[in-house]
This record gives sequence, structure tokens and C-alpha cells, in this order.
Amino acid sequence: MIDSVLAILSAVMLGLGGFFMVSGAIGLLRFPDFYSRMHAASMTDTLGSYLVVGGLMLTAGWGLPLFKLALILVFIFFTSPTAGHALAKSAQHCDLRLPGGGASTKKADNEISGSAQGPDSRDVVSADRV
Amino acid sequence: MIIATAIALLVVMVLALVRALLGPTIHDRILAVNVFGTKTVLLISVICFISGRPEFLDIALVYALINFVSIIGVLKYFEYQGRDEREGMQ
Amino acid sequence: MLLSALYNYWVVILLMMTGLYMVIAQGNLIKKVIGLNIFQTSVFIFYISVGKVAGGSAPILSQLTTVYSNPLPHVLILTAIVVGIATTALALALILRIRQAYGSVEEQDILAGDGQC
Amino acid sequence: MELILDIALLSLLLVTAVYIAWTRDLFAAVILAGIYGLLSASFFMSMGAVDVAFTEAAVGAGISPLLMLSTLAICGRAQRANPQRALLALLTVGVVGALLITATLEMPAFGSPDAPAHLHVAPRYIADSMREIGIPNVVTSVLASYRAFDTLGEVVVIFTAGLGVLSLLGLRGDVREEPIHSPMAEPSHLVLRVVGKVLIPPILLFALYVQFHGEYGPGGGFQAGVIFAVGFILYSLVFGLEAVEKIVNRALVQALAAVGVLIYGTVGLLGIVSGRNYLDYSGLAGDSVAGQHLGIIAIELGVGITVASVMMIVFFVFSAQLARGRAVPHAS
Repeated sequence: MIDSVLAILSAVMLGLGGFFMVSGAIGLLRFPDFYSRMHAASMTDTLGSYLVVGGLMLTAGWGLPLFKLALILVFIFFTSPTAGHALAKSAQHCDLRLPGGGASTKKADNEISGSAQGPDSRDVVSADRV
Repeated sequence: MIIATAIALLVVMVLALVRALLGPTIHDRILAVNVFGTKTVLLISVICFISGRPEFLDIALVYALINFVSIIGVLKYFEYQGRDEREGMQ
Repeated sequence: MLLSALYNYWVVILLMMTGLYMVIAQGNLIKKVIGLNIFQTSVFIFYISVGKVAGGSAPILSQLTTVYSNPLPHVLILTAIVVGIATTALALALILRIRQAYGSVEEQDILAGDGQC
Repeated sequence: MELILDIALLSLLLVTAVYIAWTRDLFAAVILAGIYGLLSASFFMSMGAVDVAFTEAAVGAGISPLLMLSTLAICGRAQRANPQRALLALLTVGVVGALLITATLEMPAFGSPDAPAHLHVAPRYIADSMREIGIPNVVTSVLASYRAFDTLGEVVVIFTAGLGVLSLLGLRGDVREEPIHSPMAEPSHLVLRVVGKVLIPPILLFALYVQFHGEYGPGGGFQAGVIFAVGFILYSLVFGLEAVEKIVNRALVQALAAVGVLIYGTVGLLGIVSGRNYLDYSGLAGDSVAGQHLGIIAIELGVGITVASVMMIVFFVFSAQLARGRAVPHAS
């Protein structure tokens, strides 16, 4: 009884996790600018990982694998949002602008090399000249 | 369901790879690598369960750590680079 | 049938050729090192593919299974990966010194710099 | 499922490699090389090569992109094209590739159990290693006992490469013109500093686990060394190079790189002293299985120490170079 409930629960969690991750990846691919892609990717990334690892934990049974999965969960809990935060901060820091030009006004609190350069000193194109 | 999850993970990896190839900015690529890394952690855990030897989760664990370190490293060097190009332009 | 039997080897060869192309065609020394790394990884993939036994599990003995992949390629490649990163580091250090001496990491500039001396 | 995984991962690898060759933005190339490392490790995992996947995880996705990026940050990321060379190269590559593909038609089918590679020594390793060495991880027993001499060579190569990097870049690093400044060490990265502080102890603990669990599961000296170094690399990324040098003395790390090789060699000599061959550990303890076990633990420790110190030396030399970077005058 307990086993079948666990199996169903685990299948539901794995399925939901897969759904969230795929939807996040579609967002990563289709959204128009960096910050909204970032939003789609990092939110679903964290939730999808929790669901998948949680689903695996339910099938693992007692033992070392369960403990390791729990560790993975804890690490993802710490690293995934932090990486997202650092990434967004770095994008803002490098003056990556939204199409509307919102982000470049916020760089007054970044002390990097004074405030001499205008918003064009480092635009999206020069950040990635292929 | 585990197999369906593995296939979903592969699909996500393909989409993230496409984003990493398309760019357009370097931050998009870094974001794609980050997503890709997390998905690799999950894919490896899932492979462990599919192949019936879940004691190999150490590898997924090491990925979860290394991925974070490399993202931080990439961002750090990009800040160096950004500061440099800015100084060059003045 | 042929596809599933030889697909791994074909991909290995295509990767190897991509690496070789980068080493020959690109003038930038860093790009050459990345090309060498790709070439190296293709060899790793080749060894691991050769070592795979259908239905075989990882070569860590357990009661659950009796068929294992061949452990010997794993040993060779495991050490090769770490040696590979050490030699890559050495190559990158050489590139940094070349840049200090010539002011560039492009092959053409370096050759031109040699011609002047 | 295995076949789908295999084909999908290999195709992704191929796409990534071709894009790396095609792009002219070196920064993108290096980032994609990171993805390439992740993919190849997943591939190794799906092939059942857990130890290899472990090593590739730590090296291919972690340290190698970091080293390349620090080189890039000094050398610039633009790259020049060379069209006439490209044509010649394409021709060469096409001919060589066609020849090699013809050669693969003679290869035994992928995964066939009666391929020549599986008939010679591997069955003996799998059948007898439990009785002779007494540890379940066949890869570790082959690495550290059956082929220990080979591994000694690899460790010496790693040590030599570390020495080479040090002599090329490190020796002038003692004279420092300006204080090393790390953007990540600024207070604006508060979240990163806190999370970094939380994560470093588990990384080091995990490295020790990998080091001493290598006989029973995937792991061993090579992997543990890299993970241990990654712990310190994370510290230096978050808190700056000066902070690390307060903790780990540079001279000590350089000495430890040699100590690891010496431990390995000494254990080999102990084999001779106990009346056996070089690197035969059977005589180290009462019965031969216990002796083998002891010897493997000792040499794995040597490997781990050398790998960890060489990786740390290399990374710190590169970041010191990066921090000083443009203070060095160009010859141009």
C-alpha cells in the first residue's frame, strides 16, 4: 500500500519536474531578452530540480543513495539561486541593457571606472562580436 | 516515468544548447551553461537509477559542486574582461 | 543495424577531424589548444566505446550483476584526462609567455615577429 | 533507452564541437568547451565508465575552462580568420576522415562481448581481482596495483607539467608591483561570499570521502585531488588570491607536489624491501590481500596530494598572472 502510494507520488513528481523543466527551457529559447530568459530558466531550473530529485528520493528507499540525493538537493538549493543571482548581477554590472533601456540607469551604485562613459560604451553587440 | 524524465532532460539539454549556440550576448551563453549543468546533474542521477546502480550518485554530487564553481569563475573572468574593455575605450 | 553498430566510431572520427581542422586552420594559439582538447576527448570517447560490453555494468563488483564493461580502457583514460589537463595548463602557460614576448597569440604575427629579428 | 541516450549525447557533442570550430568569438568557444566537457562526462556515465565520468566532471567542466578563460582574459577574445589555410585544412581533414571511416567498417560492432579488446586481460582482472586485491572497484585495483608502474609515470608527468608551468610563469611572481585586486571580493557580492563560505567545507570533506572511498565506489586519488583543489579555487574566486595565500603557504604547496610523488615511489621501494618486486604491495602486511589494500591506500594518497597541489599551483600562477596581466609590457 505504502509502496504503491510512494510510486505514484514519485511518478507525479518526476512528471511535474519534467514539465517544469521543459517549459523553462522553452522560455529560455523563446523569450526576447536576457533578463526574461533568465527569469524563465532559473525559476523552473530550481523547482524542476527539486521535483526530479525528490521523485528519485521517493523511489530510492532507505540507504546511502537517499542521503546522497538529499545532499544533491541541499547543494542545488544553495548553488542554483546563487548562480542566478551572480549572473543577473554581473549582467547589470556589465551594463547589459533591456530594449527599453531600464538597466543602464541603475549603474550609479557600481563604482567601476567612474561614470564617464555613456550607455553606449558597452552595448549588446560589442559584448558578443562573433 | 523515469525514462520519460530522462527524455525530457535530453530535450531540455538540446534547447539549452541551442540557446548557448545562438547567444546573442555572452550572458545568455553563461545562463545556458548553468541550465545545462543542472540538467547534467539530474541526467546523471536518472542514469544511475535507470542502470539500477544508484550507489554512483557521487558523480552527480560532484557535478552540482563543480558547475557552481565554474559559473562563478566564468563570471569573474568576464568582469575582468568587461573592466578591461571599458578602460581601453576611455 | 550498421548505424547502431558503428555510430560511436563515426562520431569519434568526426570529432577527431573537427579537432584536427582547428589545429591546422586556426591561427590563434588558444583556439589550437581547444582543438587539441577536442581531439583528445575524441580519443577518450573511442576508448570508452571500445570498452563497452552490451548489457555490461560499471566495473565495480557487486552481487547484482556478472557482466561488466572492460575496466582497462577506463584506467587508461582516467589517467589520460588528468595528464591532459596538466599538459593543457603547460600549453596555456607557453601561450602566455609567447604573448609576453611577441605581443600577440596569432600565428601570423608571431611568424612576422620572427622575421624581423 | 541506452541507445537513445548514446546517440543523443554523441550528436550533441558533435554539434558543440563543430560550433566551437566555427565561431570566432573565443569566449563563446571556451564556454561551449565547458558544455562539451559536461556532455562527454554524461556520455562516459551512460557507458558505465563511472570513474572516468568522475574525473571528466571535475576536470573537463571545472578546471579546464577556468584556465582557458584566465588565458583569454589576458590575450583577448577576438580571433583572425585565415581563409586560404581553411581550404587546405578542409581538404586534409576530408581525406583523413574518409580513410578512417573506411577503416571503421572492419571494427567489431559496438558493445559486442567477443571483441578482441575484451578477450585478453580484462576477464582476468574482473574474475581474479577480488581474490588477489580484495577491493570491489576493479578500476582502482588495475590503476593502483596491476598497472601501478604506469600510474607512477602519469603522476610524474603531472608533477613535471606543474613544474613547467611554475618555471614559465611562476618564478617572477614573487615581485608584485600592484596589489592583486579581485572584483568578486568587493562587498557587493555578499550573497556569493556567504554561499561560498557555506560550500567550501563540504567540498573539502567530499574530496576526502572520494579519496578514501575509491576502493569501494567511483573515486580515488586523481578525482579527489582535483576536487580538493576546486575547493581552494572557489575560495580564491570569491575572496581573492591574497586571502588564499594567507591560508595555504605557496612554498608548502610546491613542496607537497613533490611529496606526493615521493610517497608513491617510496611505497614502491618498500615492495623491494619486503622481498617482492617494485610496486608489489603483497609483502607490506601479514597476508597479501591486506598488504595490497594498504599499498593502494598509500599510493592513492600520494596521487591525491600531487594532483591537488599541482592543480592549485597552476591555478594560482594563472590568476596571479591575470591580476598582474597588463602590468607586463608588450614587445610589440
